Amino acid sequence: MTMDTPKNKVNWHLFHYAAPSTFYPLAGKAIPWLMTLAVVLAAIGLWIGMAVAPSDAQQGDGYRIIYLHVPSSWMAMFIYIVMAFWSVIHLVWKTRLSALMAQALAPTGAWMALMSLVTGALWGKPMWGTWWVWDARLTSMLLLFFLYLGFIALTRSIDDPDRSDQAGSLLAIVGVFNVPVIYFSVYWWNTLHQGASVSSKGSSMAGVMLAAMLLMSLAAWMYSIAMTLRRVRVLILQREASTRWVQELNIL
Amino acid sequence: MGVLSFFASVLERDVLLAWRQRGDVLLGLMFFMLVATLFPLAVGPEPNGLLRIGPGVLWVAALLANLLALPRLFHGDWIDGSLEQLLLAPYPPSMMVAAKFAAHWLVTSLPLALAAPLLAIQYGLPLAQCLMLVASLLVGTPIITALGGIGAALTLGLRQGEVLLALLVLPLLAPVLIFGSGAVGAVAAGQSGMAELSLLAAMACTSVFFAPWLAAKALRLAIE
Amino acid sequence: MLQVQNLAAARGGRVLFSGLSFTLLAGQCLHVQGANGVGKTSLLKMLAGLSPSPVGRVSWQDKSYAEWGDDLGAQLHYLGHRDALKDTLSPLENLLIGARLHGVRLTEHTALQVLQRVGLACHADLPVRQLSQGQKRRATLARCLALPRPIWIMDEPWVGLDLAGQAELGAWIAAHLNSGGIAILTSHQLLPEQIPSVSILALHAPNAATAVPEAAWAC
Amino acid sequence: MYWNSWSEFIAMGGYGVYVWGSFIACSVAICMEGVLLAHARRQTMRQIARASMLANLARSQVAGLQVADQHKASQQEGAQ
Repeated sequence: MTMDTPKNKVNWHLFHYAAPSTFYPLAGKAIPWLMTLAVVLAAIGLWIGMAVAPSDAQQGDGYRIIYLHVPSSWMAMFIYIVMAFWSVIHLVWKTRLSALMAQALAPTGAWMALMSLVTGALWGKPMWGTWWVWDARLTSMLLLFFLYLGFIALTRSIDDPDRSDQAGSLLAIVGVFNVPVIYFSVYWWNTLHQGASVSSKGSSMAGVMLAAMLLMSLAAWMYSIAMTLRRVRVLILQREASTRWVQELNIL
Repeated sequence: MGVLSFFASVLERDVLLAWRQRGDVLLGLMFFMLVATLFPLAVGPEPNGLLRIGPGVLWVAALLANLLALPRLFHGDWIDGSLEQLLLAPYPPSMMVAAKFAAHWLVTSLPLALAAPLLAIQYGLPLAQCLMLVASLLVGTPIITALGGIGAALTLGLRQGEVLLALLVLPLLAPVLIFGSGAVGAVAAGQSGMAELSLLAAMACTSVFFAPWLAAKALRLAIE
Repeated sequence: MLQVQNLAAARGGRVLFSGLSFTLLAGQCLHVQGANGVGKTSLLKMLAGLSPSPVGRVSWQDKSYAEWGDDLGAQLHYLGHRDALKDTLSPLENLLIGARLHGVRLTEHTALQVLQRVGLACHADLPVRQLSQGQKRRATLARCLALPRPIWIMDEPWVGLDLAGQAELGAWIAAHLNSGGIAILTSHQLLPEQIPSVSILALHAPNAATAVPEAAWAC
Repeated sequence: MYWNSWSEFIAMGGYGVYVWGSFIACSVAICMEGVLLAHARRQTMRQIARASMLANLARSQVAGLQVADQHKASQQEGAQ
């Protein structure tokens, strides 16, 4: 009976792609650029939106919260889709780094959803008189916020890294198919009970406002990428704490 | 022995196990009734108030009662190791999971749906709304079992798995609640309510079709 | 003939064992030894097809586990630390249902015969929760005897058995091996002598002090 | 420049409280995210430092044993 005792050398030939040790410094270099780009875009966007753009015909100057509310809402929804994208890659190719990307995206998405909710409430107060408005967009953003919290809670409560990656990916995929259903049902529910609420986007946006909003959205995008890369680096360090390249990294 | 008879034997096994612990079914029903009777105490007994909130309250109570029973879906088998034997059976694991979902639906959700009219009388719902309530519960609860089953498989064996299961699954079940209570509300408003019911049925078909496969994948993680 | 090539396992990012290769021919028994937490159970679960083995290849009768897919379940018995018995059911019901799940329709007569062989005939209708630990272990072993399967994978099967039970289990395993089956066992004591052609596989923990060389993983 | 004075800019057509309130809220959220992430990074670094320190300790302890064995062996030879 042929048998050789297991050796300690790990040659996992299946996984010999770009390892985290190469991704880690790459991400490190990209973060400062992304952060400065985000700040610059935000500065220009805010300058145009706040100082140059005229006030809105119906809502006066209260509408300027749109420059914060809409970018954060877009980012909250977009990040969830990117999370599902990385989750699919993780489940199909078993690449651990893609699962870490999904887990790094979730907190930023949750913060974006929270910002969208807060700015939405602050915007609703002058327009509709109450802090919380059961408007279709705000309600579905609230549910999306819970989806993010559920994802974070699930991945953080499982100790075994492999299981938490795969469980998180499964949940993200189930979630992403349900997000449109949630949006549709909340919109349907909203029109049923309150009649078509006047949607502020109906008023055609002046070119200047649109430019400011797009700049702010780009800034939010750069910011989210930078934060995600910073967080994925921390996750890589946690996962690879026992490997030599991390310990040498730390000693440097 | 074909896959369908494997489905039947797993279904029969689970129903037999549930029958041996008949008390659990009553517990679920009592929880449902208790939640439904708490609301009038809070909101006040005047009939037209209760009539208006009736469908919504009964649907929320049924949803919570179902949610309460979901962790037991796999926990019993996981604790004594028979879940591994089930996964080792020479048949697709999604068929086993589908059978467990069906058994769980029969044992928990069906009694709730049938007991709902009793509580509907408490809220003074007319007959038409009672029937639509039962219909929407019968069509809606498979979605709760399917999506909740995925959540139960994902959170199997975790600390505070039940609370986590609720956090994961409730946002996904918002549409079920909206269309379920919407159907009864539509009947109250004189419309036929079939629009909401058919949307609910569509969601039920898709989730019941995809959930067993996803839950089987999630179970395999919990077994390692 | 069960063949394992270059199998590796990691638990929580820590490598348990790697580069493990061996071949088991009909009638051979493998005794897996090693301290706690060295990966014995993970190895057994991989051999049972319960947990995936991304690195390395395990094949039975020259067909890899991936090709076997779900039918692998019909080729083996897996006995874990916990007896897979439902407390509210009797040993007889557990045996009948366990067999039906594997696609075998046992008659009550044959089931009672197996229970008699295992020494649980008089407790056949008692709910399992009222049995002792040793009797529960016998009820689980009854399923292995009732359904003939070529591979037996048992995780510390002697735990909880009295002396008579241990001798009987040794005899059953010996009979299984003599009839051309394969057994993979873990146990902290030496196997009883009557088990033929035992080979030892000693798993030892990777040296904790050395940092794990960079585990390459896909980007 | 749409505004002709700073005070008008601050008042923001009467909606100043809400507009600047949402700015403050967003900046607080962004700072919180940054602070939490930096804290997590520092904690991970400290964890890794401890892990490598403990690993070295284990290695030296093993090495220490070998040295002690050799020492004992050489003593016995000397004693014979």
